Amino acid sequence: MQRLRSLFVPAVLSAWVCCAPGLFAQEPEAPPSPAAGSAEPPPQEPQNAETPEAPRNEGRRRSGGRRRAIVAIQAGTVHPVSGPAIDDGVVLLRGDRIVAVGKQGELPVPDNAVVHSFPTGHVYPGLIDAETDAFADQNLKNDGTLDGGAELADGLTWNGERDDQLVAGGVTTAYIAVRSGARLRGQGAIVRPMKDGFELWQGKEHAAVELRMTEGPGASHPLQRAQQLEQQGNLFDGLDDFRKAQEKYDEELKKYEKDFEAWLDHHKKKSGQPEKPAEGGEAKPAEAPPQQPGPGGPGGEGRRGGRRGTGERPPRPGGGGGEVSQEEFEEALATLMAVMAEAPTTAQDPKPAEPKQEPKPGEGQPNGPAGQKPEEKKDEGPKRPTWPKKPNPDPTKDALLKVVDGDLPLRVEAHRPDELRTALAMQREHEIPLLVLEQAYGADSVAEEIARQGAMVVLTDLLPYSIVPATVTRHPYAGFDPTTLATKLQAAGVPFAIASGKSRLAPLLPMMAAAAIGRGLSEDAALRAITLTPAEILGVAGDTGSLQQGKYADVLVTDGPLFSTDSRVLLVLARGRTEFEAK
Amino acid sequence: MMRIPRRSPLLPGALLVCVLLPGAQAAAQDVLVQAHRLVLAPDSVLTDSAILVRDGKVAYVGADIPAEARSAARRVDYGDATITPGFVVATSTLGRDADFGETAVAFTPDLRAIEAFDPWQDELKLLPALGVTAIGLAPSARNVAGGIGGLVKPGAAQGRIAEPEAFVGFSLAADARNPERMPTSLMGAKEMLREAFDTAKTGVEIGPDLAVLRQVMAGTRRAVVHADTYAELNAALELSQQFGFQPVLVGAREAAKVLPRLATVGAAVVLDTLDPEGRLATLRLPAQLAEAGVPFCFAGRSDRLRLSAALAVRNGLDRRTALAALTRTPAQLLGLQDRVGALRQGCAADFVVHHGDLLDLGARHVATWIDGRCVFGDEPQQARTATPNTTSAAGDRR
Amino acid sequence: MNPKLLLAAILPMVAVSANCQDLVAVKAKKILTITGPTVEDGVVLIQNGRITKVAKAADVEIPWEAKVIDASDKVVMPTWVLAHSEGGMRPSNESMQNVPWLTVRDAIDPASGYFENALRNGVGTVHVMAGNRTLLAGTGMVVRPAGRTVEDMTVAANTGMKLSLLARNGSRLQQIRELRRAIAEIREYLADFERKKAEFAKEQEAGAIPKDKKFEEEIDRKKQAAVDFVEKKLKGWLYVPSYAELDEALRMTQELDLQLVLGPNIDEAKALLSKLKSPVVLDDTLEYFETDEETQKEVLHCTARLCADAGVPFALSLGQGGQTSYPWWQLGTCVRNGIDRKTALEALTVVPARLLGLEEQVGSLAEGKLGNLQILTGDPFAATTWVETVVLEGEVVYQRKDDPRLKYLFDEAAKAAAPADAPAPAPKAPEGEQTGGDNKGSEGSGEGN
Amino acid sequence: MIRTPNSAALAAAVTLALAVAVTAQQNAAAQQDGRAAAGKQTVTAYTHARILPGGKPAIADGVLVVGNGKVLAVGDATLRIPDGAVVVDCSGKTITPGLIDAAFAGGASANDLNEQSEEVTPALRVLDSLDPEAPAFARARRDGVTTVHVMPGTRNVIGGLGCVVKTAGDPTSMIVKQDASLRITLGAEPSMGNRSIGGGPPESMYYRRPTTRMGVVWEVRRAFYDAKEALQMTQGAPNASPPSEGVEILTRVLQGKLTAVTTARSEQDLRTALRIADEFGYETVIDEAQDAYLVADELAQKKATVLLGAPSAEQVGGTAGSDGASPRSGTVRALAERSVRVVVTTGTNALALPLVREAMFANRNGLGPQQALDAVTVEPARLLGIDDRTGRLAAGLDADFVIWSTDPLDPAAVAESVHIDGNPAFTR
Repeated sequence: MQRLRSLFVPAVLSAWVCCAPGLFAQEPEAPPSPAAGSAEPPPQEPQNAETPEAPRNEGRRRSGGRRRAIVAIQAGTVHPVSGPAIDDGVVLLRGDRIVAVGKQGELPVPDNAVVHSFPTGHVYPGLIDAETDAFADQNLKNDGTLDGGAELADGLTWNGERDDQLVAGGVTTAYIAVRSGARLRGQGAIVRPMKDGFELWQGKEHAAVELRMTEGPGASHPLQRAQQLEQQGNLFDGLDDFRKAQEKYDEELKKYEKDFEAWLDHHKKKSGQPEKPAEGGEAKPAEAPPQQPGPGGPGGEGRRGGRRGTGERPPRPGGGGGEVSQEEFEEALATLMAVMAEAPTTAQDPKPAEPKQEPKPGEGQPNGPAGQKPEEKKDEGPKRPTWPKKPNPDPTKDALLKVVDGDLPLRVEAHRPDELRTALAMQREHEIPLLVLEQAYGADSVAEEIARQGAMVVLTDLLPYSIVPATVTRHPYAGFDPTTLATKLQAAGVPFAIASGKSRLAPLLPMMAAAAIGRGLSEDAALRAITLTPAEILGVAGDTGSLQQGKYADVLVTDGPLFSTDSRVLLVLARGRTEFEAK
Repeated sequence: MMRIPRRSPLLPGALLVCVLLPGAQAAAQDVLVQAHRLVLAPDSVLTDSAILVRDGKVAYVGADIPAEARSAARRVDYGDATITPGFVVATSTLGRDADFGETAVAFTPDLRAIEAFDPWQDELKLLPALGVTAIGLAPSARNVAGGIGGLVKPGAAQGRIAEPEAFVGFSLAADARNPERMPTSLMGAKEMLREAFDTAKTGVEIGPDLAVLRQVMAGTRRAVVHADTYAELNAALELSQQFGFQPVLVGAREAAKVLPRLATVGAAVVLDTLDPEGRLATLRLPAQLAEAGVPFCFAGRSDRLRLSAALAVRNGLDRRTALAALTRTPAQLLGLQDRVGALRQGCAADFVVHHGDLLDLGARHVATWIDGRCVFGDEPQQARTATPNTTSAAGDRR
Repeated sequence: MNPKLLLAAILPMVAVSANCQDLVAVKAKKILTITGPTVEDGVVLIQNGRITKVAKAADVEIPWEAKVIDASDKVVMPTWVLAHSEGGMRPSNESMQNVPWLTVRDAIDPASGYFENALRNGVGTVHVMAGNRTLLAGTGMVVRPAGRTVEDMTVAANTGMKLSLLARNGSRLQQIRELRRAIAEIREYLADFERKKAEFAKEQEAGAIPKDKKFEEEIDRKKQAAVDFVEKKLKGWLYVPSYAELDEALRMTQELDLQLVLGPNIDEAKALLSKLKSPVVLDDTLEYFETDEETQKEVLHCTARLCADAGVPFALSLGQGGQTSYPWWQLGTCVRNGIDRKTALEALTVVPARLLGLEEQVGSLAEGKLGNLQILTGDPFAATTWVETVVLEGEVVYQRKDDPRLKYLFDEAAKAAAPADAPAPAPKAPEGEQTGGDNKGSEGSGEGN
Repeated sequence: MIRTPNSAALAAAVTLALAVAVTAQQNAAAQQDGRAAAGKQTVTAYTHARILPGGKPAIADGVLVVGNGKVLAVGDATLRIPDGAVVVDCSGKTITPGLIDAAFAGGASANDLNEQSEEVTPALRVLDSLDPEAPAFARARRDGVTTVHVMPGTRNVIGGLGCVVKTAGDPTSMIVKQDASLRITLGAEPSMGNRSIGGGPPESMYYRRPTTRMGVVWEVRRAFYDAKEALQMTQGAPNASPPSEGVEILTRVLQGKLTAVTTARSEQDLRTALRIADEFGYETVIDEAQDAYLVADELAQKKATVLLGAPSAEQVGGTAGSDGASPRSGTVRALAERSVRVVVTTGTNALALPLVREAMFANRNGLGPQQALDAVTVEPARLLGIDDRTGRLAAGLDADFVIWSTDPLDPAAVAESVHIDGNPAFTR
């Protein structure tokens, strides 16, 4: 459907991908800027950095990063990803943000800076694992009862199996999903792995809806598969009705309120009571309780009021940052302005991509005993209004509405070309703005189509022969090779990320990218596929994914090129905190 | 950049095309193979050099090549690529365990594995694409004494037997214990072998089966023993000490528990190819073995040989030993180091060509040669001075 | 009985006349009062079921009419208090998941071997709750393990709503969601009820409804207990099977009046434990091994120790069979994991009493409290100590010399061995043993989550 | 009395050790580091401990002197501590010999404990299946067990040879006794898995005897009959060819050179075990013996030793539960009253607790404290014929000992450190 090409979808997509406050929105287009930009202004940095900070101190105490000294990481080569590699480069950090990136000697380092020097080392942005099952315990992985409303963020634990390996391998951001057998298998979460735990990325606890759209490698007839896949399309059936029912309910509630007032007024008049305008306000409790349940009580099922304060959805502050990062961003920006002579002036408005229809806060409540009939009045005049019946709650539909509205990406696991085509057809038909294809082994033949529709791909199983052993030739997947797929997607212009898929493979993320290099991908593209592209796919490129001013201080330092087998990780900083340091 | 393979290297069709064309014309002629980096053996590397291949063997290396032979030979120049000896798999049943283990009886040391060898087998055809140029064809681990293994090689169209009898295979591993026949337990398996060796040692009249055991005790035949857990390894080591042979232990999952003993007994280890999802202890085992001075190589999933070596390197193994574990060490363990596993004079001209160090997965696999013929990948048609085709220079911006 | 009656202590209604049965004097070599100092060579006086005096023998004149229990070579201490138990019912779980209207009162079997065993171990107060395998399982009650009818046994009824996060089909997320949903449903019901009430008042004011009419609708009987629970009038007892559910449990405690009952396997949530403010009840499995995935080495964890390290007070539970059914074993487990004796003793006495709101009644020996005490042959921490006598509210309810189970286990064994010609086969499957097996089974499957 | 090693070397070692070892733990670490070199020469004195030496009354304020992997001296506070010895103050602690589990079920994978292709496999050695790093050994060490007797499984009528090993150490040096016992199993277990006609393919090797208790006994009887015959033949004709290894092992039992351990749980099996032993004139140790209270007099009369499995349990768990035994808490007392030698073990009962707790329960159920402790130290050592190496704290024996936080029969007791051959095998 051509409507897809209409305004809405591309707008959401580009907003999501760039997702960050205006300053960084053009970043993909202007890669060379950081090096150049940071190279010239710094002379004034030290003195400027001192003065403007002072007045801000009071208001920002809790965000922590205040009087922290600048940390400078000097290394033989700095790979900012957003621009060309810088020989003898330096990265300046303060608190949890990057202050500047440039060449040693050109970018002045303040005297009081803490300097980490790696004369032969390589500096990269923290890696991003666009799909892993880390922090999800076995229980969750085998849970076939998941549905679209299941929030995986609730089920994450630090089970210590290999979870400490993520950050030790340089992964500072990871998207968690589980490959359970369920069709809609919950909402994945973005986490920040740490050496002894993890934290949920605020505002990204529910980062995507996971859909399994494949029957796996079982030998099945293509027609049979087509039929099955067709049925998958019914996922969105009734979504409009659901939305309408919700809207109708809201209207009915308002009407009830009005009618009830009228009903009271009628009787007051009849009984000669003066009409009290204040009554209108009093009517509120009648309507309020079911929508905003008592103090501290969460609203609809599936919503945890207690956790995020209210049962209502928090306003979306520009996708990437979430509320906290918003504030921190301001701070980083301020720092930046202090450091840079030419301060970026763009205000950091929350991203404009407001969904068309915000689901009402009261939705998703279970079916209350709404049908209680108020006693009949045989009086003429207005009739006693009836309490409207609440539509059945459906957490899955709630989630899918967000998908259709572009609030959440839909991540579809589809393997074979026919499955992928069905997924793409679904995107067209239901105008899904954000579609991410997982494990798209057969994407080779549909790469153009993927590119045309603006879908994105997360590649896993890149180590040689990890889907099917080379010796098994009769397997339906024997012809699929994700290692070469990367090159083809690159050629077709499809944004793709390389992901581990499993926490036990997390330390091998660079090796996976290297395997793609061995099959023809360029090193730059491979590096981007484990840093900036996944950040874009996850909608966090405003905060991480490259070494740029204002982004999180997520830094990986290795003793050799990242793709060399025996390179060791020397240092990992995540938001400025040392998470790993080689002894 | 220009030479990205036009077809998937895995397609058998491509394989045949590549193989048959040069194969036909090169049969009689010497071939001079040049490359920027020529790894003859892990510790012997030539730069901007060549080897002369004659009758499927390495006839001369580097400066030893006589001038007239050099000029007469057909030239194949791989530019700035690296040539490395082909991979040798120490033990394998080529995916057909059932064909290489008698089920009814557990003690069959006089069977010959090569009798079940099918030179047209599919798996054999895939091996060149994986860099494998020689395989120790072994009886399966399902029998306590499985039989005699030999050396086979993949070829242009069909495989061939290179050495019919090289070693004898035993097994104390869980596979050898079958609840439906004797032995069902490790105690029983060890007792079975102990008794057999004892009879072979002291018995007056012995059959052909025990004669094989005698060869093992005499040191004329290598004993390859499947053993994974401590108890199995312990049993194998005890037997080898009692009857005086140096075992090659296959599997050896818990080799870390018997490290010092392995060195004292002079045992070697054939590790299962590494699973990237495996336990860290397993991934670190190669480095531990190297440190203890125990020779080891990889066998198992042949499509993971290169990955296993790379994983071992990532987990602390030095690159030299890792390369040896793919090439020289397995040849030595089978007693065939003069035939395969290195590019020395007289060795088979089995080698692989990569752009870069094959232990970096970023290095592209260009070609595999077996017995002096290119059986996989590209053979440059004429000598070229240099190829700008390095991975780092390859651009991606379109 | 009024179901809303909370913690109504039902004391045995004894005859008014002061006959000698009302006055009991227990002479002891040592009295462990728990809250007060230990009294050597002391006397406990109990009148009408209440303790009137705990003092040194020299300072007390025992009234002539008092019935004297002479334990002057033994140790006297309060009976144990169990804050959470699934015992005394068979089975303890309803097959439906959401049954908040049920009460254990209808399921308790006074003749159950569980109560017999409780007395044998010196337990005087048991909070019986539905099992851990039901989402919203209904209300519990506090009983004393002696009596012929449930009424006889009742100490306090309607003591709290049992909730459990133990995943049924292996799906933790699902269980968490179902519980949230169940609670949200109750809230919604309540809100709807309140709305109707408010509207009624307004309509009355406006004259739509006659002034003399009363709001007649009542809260659904089946929902009453659940409504009390969400209105925080009734405490919830939430079973948290492992570390993975603790996060959610903590979230719930912020909005509800919840008492957490922690299962084993909580070591992963060490950091979260310290966020707990109120005391927790620990499952009877206090120690467990965990194998490190990478090294395959086993590490021993002790839940009591983890709580103590996190500064969380705890109450102990007793198992229904095996070694954890012995109080001395549980106490010993605490001590060998580095918890001091006082804390351990309190975890089976005053802490659970406080959690049950019965700190003025049970858990220690002091004037005014119920005359619940046990006479031990020695130190309560020693394996060789036996409960000689149990006195509940001044009445002797257990004596070791009359215990049929101990006779079966000890004396009959000795007897059977004596005459070679005696063919009488020992009873192979006595009732008590069957109970033990049964309990073991349910306990095992409970842990097998 | 105290064997003093080369005093110069000692002095040197001691100065070195003293520099490092300030507390017990540091000392332990030092010993571990220098296990090969310096550890051999270090003499350590553990003072002010309550010492339960085994077989003797407790020493209230005792001293244990250990060196070179052996116990050098045990005595009260008056014992002279050798010059230069490292002194470890153990006030408030209790020291006992390392415990010995005479029927230890762990240490090998369950499938490898029995060779199921035959019912009578006397020549098989369970030692071949042991994994010294099995978690079961680590647990045993943690609970103060320093020596275990491992036997083949109970699925064969005659399972094979048991061995005695220490729970830590170099895999070869940890072996105390290679062929310590021959296990015979009565009851229902050996029949399990064997099929009667119609129960599987007739060519299966499991189509065989025994499928009943009678059949089990018949297998035992036949095996010993063959052995007896072989014995008579070799005695008659010294030049006859030696019997097969299996038969030879059985003849060793008949000659009293090898201990037979008969696993029998229920009363009928207990009586059968005694009867068969009588019939062929060998002595047997009774293992498990849950129903021993029913045959206590006979056991006393035969002077049989009983390996009592898991006295804490009030029922039998696992596959053995179907044997029909009915364990009673009074059993230990019934046996002790008749002076039957009782060795407390963990055995095959799946409900067994750590050995020290089993001893505690034996004590609770009527065995005196010293008797209860002897039942897991002195008695098993004597039974297994290793009392010249371990089981007591006496000069010249292996330095296998446990430092407990309090009396080991207290439920609160933990092993603070466990030493095997003088080396710390476990430290809390």
